[in-house]
Amino acid sequence: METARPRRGGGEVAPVKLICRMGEETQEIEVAREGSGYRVVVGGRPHVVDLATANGILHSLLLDDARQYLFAYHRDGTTHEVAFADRTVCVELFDPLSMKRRRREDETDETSHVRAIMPGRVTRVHVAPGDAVRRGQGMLILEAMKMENEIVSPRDGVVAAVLVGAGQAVENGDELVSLE
Amino acid sequence: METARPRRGGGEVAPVKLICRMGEETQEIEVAREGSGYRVVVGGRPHVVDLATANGILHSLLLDDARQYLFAYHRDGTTHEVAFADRTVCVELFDPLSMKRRRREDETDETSHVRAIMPGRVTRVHVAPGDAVRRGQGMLILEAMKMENEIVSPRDGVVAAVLVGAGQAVENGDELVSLE
Amino acid sequence: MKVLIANRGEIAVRVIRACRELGYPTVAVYSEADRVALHVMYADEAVAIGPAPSRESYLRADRIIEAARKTGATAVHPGYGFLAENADFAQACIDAGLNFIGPSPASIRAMGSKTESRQRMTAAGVPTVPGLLEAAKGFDEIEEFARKSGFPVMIKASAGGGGKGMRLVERAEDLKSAFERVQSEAGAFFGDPAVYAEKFIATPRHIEVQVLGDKHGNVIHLGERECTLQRRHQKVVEESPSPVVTPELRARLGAAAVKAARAVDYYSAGTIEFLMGADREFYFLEMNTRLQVEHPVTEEVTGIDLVKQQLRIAQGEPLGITQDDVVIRGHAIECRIYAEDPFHGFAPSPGLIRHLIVPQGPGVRNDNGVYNGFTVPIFYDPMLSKLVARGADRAEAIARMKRALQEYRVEGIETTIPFFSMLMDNEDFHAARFDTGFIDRYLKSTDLGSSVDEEQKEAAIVAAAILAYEESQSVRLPEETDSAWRRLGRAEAAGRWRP
Amino acid sequence: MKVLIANRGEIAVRVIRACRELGYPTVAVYSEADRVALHVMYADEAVAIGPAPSRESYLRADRIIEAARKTGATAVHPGYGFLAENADFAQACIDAGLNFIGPSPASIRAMGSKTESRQRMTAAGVPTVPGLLEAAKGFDEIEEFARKSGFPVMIKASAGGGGKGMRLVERAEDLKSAFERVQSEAGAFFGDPAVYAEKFIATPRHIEVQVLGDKHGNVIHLGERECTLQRRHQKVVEESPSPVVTPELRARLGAAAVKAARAVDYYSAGTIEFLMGADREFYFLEMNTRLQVEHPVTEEVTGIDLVKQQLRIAQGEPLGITQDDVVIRGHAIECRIYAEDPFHGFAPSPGLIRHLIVPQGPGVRNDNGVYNGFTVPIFYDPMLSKLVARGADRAEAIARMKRALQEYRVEGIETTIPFFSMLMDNEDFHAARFDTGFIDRYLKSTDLGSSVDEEQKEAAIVAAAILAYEESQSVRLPEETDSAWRRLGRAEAAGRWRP
Repeated sequence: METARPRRGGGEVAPVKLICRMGEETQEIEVAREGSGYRVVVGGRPHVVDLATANGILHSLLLDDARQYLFAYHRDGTTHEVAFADRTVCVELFDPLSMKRRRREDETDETSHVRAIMPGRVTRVHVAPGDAVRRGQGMLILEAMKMENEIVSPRDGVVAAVLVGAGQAVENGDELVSLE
Repeated sequence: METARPRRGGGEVAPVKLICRMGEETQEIEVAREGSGYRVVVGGRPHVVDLATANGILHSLLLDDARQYLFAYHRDGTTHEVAFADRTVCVELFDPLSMKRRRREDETDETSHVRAIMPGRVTRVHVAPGDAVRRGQGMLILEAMKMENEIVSPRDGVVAAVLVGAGQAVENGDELVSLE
Repeated sequence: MKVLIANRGEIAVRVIRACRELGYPTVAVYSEADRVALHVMYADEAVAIGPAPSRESYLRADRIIEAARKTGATAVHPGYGFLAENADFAQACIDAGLNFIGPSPASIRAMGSKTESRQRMTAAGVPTVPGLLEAAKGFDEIEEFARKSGFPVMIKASAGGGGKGMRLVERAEDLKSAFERVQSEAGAFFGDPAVYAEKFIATPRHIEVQVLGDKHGNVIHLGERECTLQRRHQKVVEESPSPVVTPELRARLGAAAVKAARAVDYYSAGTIEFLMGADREFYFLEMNTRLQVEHPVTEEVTGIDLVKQQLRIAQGEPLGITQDDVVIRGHAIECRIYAEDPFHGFAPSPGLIRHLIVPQGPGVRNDNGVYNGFTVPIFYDPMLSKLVARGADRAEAIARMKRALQEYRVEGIETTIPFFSMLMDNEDFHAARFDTGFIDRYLKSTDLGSSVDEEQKEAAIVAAAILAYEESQSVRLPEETDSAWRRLGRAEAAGRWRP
Repeated sequence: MKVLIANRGEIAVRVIRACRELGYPTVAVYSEADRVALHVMYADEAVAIGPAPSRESYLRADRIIEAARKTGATAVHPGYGFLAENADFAQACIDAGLNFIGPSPASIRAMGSKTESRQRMTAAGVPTVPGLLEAAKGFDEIEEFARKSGFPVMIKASAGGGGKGMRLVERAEDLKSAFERVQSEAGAFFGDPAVYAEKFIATPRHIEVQVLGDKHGNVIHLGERECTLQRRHQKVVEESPSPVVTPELRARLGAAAVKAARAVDYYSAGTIEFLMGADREFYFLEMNTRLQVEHPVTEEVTGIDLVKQQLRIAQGEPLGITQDDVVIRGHAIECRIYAEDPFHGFAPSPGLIRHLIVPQGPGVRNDNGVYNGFTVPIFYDPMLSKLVARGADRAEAIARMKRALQEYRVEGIETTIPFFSMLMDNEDFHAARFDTGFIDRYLKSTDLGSSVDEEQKEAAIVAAAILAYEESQSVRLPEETDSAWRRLGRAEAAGRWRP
């Protein structure tokens, strides 16, 4: 059982500022320890918060002294996945200083490298380097768990490289095709 | 998923010999990797074995190509606890060379130091240093989970020291009383 | 309705489940030891009410009512234990404008005193164990009763319960000292030295009847539960129906139970406990004016959700069920799974649950209060869950219970699971040949630890030898194969489908 | 009887549970990908039968029969899928002296061909969809049927099933190309290019009837299941009873199903699938000559264990139940929980289950095939478990299912749980207004990802911000309090009571 509390003996720590992005919306956040929990300000809305870890995977959030949320948490770079019972919410968090730079990087990388989203076996490849592709166009077929899944282009562009061949086994995250 | 298999590339490894004690019975054991599993000889009885770990806590043993045993495993010094669905079997294993020495140590230690077998609070102490006690005689009361539990002497003897007082909280394994 | 649950553990979780199914928001209360207890994590809101010891948290009526006020809860479910049968708490809830999900304070009071309840039952024509109807004014009165009724007799504290403050006397010469001991225990435990005497029923069974009443005067019964199997006067296995109750006897038991409930204008769920002799005559013992631990076995055979009934009754709804709608189908058995070590005198075994596999599949219900990775605290009742098996008949229910117990794995702490596994194999249990002393005799006559068979022993030695060998080689166990599915398995499948 | 289970996943575990409850030892077979699959770890014995791909392991009749011989198994349960409806496998078991737990090879064969089964049903007086009784000899025959019966018509592969090898034709000009496409698919998928045509029933429901027959000629039915909710012709939610079937209609459906089973001298458990039009007329579709995935909903409302019935019937026991003993009580719903991501086109999501909490408490049954820490392999059907909720009526069953889905947590891989959560809130589902196209239309019209409410969003931001903050401070989260129960919690309670 672990949970968060103020560091003993230490003085007050100044609040940390973060930038939160969800969809199109961007908000400023402040986090600071307070009492046995935290004070978190989201877009000007202050919250008194207690956060406790049940078993390292499940956590319990008590918001404003009463509302209770059970969630699992997973971080992938700047993406924080908060999985409630029936919904998973993805929160993007940035250090305000590094935000502009990160945003630019994300955009190029995300749409130029097409990666396997599950382990499986490539059964067919429909494109070759130099081919022009349109957003949504099928580029290859990945078979897993008795199902064929079409991998489509994330944007209009030209195929720079095809990194897999038919019959090849791939793992989650392996790059399949890159676009120019 | 982890499981045991022979080391690749290496030559045959000579079997390792162990001594097993259960209750009064002592047997010789030999263990060696064989094929994708093991060959284990217990008291002259050879077994072909496959052992696989399900999730680090539960393990599956396939004995002689068919019998399947699901168990959890916990080691405490030379005591190996193998917990099947309905029974836990405690196996004592020794390196043949160190066995004699260990046996002597065990005997003195086990019966001279009376330890807490659960966390709780000492509510009453019935003995004082110098008291003669008989095997089974109550020495103190340890309260935990709304129940009082009498801690009794493991043998006839004389109390050397009482290490806790009434009202004191103790943890599992804390020494309570030592005998001369 | 927004429901605050003034309890913890499996029963708090049970009530939250019922509320959620009816769409009512829930408020949990918790002690410092229970911040991440399951009942907190399943509730919509949660309020801290004090330090770990119950008297500073779960028994603090004032803090619980304050928590309700603060969160806007409109009703309070007390569960069982703690404040569930405290009439003052029920009254305080009502005074605070909260709907108390249970009977009226007057009903609780009437049934709270052994002597008053006996008097009222006798007046209502419900059979009671022959005995003094009031607390004895002195030893003379006890002596006279014993002479008239004959030995053995029981001397009991008027305010007692749960097996405490009672003593069996088999010979006249032991009567005086027993009287004095019970009197002093009654003073010490219950703050009330009043005692009374009762005829002792030899080799009795403990049979109880579930009743449901609404606020419009309708009362029905939902058949009986067999609660004879007890260890040190605490129930350990309960079933419904009782293997010894015939339909004719069920009708008589039910009629007596309904009469008893009516006599105290009872509403909500309640239980009338009867003692039954070998001759199948039964006597009123006491009424539990709350939900019982063992209510699930009744739910399983009747198909009626008792907690939902309580919630509806508290809101003034008339019972939607008539006596004729209550049909017993099949058989259900409950085992109370505790964090206790049956191989070492049922010593408590709190601590971290390192790994948990709960039984699943057909006919199995597990009302749990813990989860994988939870640390069972030392402060409370060590119940982990109530395991219930349902079958078309008693034999199938027992077979399922045995199968479920085999699947149930709790690593890190000791539990009573192996004890129940062995009990499910016992011939007398199969034949339903038991009385309230059965378990204590069984434990005395059985070496629980002796039954490891040779095959298991050999398997254990082999397993231990291999694991010791691997450790001695200081080789981290490598993978079995290099196939993609395995490597992949360990990679977290966090990738997203980005078309 | 010693039973080898020629299957994997939840159905193998389901069969092992039944065997264990009856005291029969079990033998699991497993592929290289399944060494630590749950069905292996629950079995008494286990035999490896080949590499991961099914055709090299679970479809290898020879290796399975060899495994039975080697372990001394006396009976084989095929589960569903794999070899369950393979008459040659059933015959091979019998030839090897093994008791095949299912119908006779002749029954399997008779129902295995769509055209033969339609002919036999028509002869037996079971209503069938108007259509050609035999595989069309050529396109002319198809065209003539379409002209007579009117459009729309379905063109189907004679050897097809599971939604493959069929095509709906609404206009005469599409008939030829559809015929050719189905013919070529039939050749490619089933090795048999024979096709036939059938009248198309608009907005149909899929209703099936469970039957049980013994080897003495007794056949009964256990009521119907509503299996209308399908995604791409695969069932996703099943219930019993059907919300649109009246007792009178149930009797007619049941009588037709019993007639169908008798027509092929059926014994063991089987299912007659019917298509039901908006006018409640029903037509024989096909018979599944095995246990169905969705058999638990029938078990929950009848109280009858179908797998145990199969085991008893296989041993020649007469049915212990008459038609009058079958009483439907309450309502049960099943959701098939798959390792698929509903937010991304139901893409498969195999991988490591990092953490698992299964729903428990009243009215919930989970037939599981996985456990905490299991790696779901990529080679097989991605079903994790079948979650079944039972209630006194359909509304309670839905509410329980919703509650159970909220409790069910699978971390590490994506599952269909959130999809079912949303479906349980759908108004048309509550009102039972659906046909076989409902789910596909629902998925087109609904943005599954859009329904996060503002409160949840704010809570997620707060949670993420704190966890990011703690990480940035590089401070390992300290303990909440120093009280003994916490420190203790982490110490493994491995101590033993040594008096």
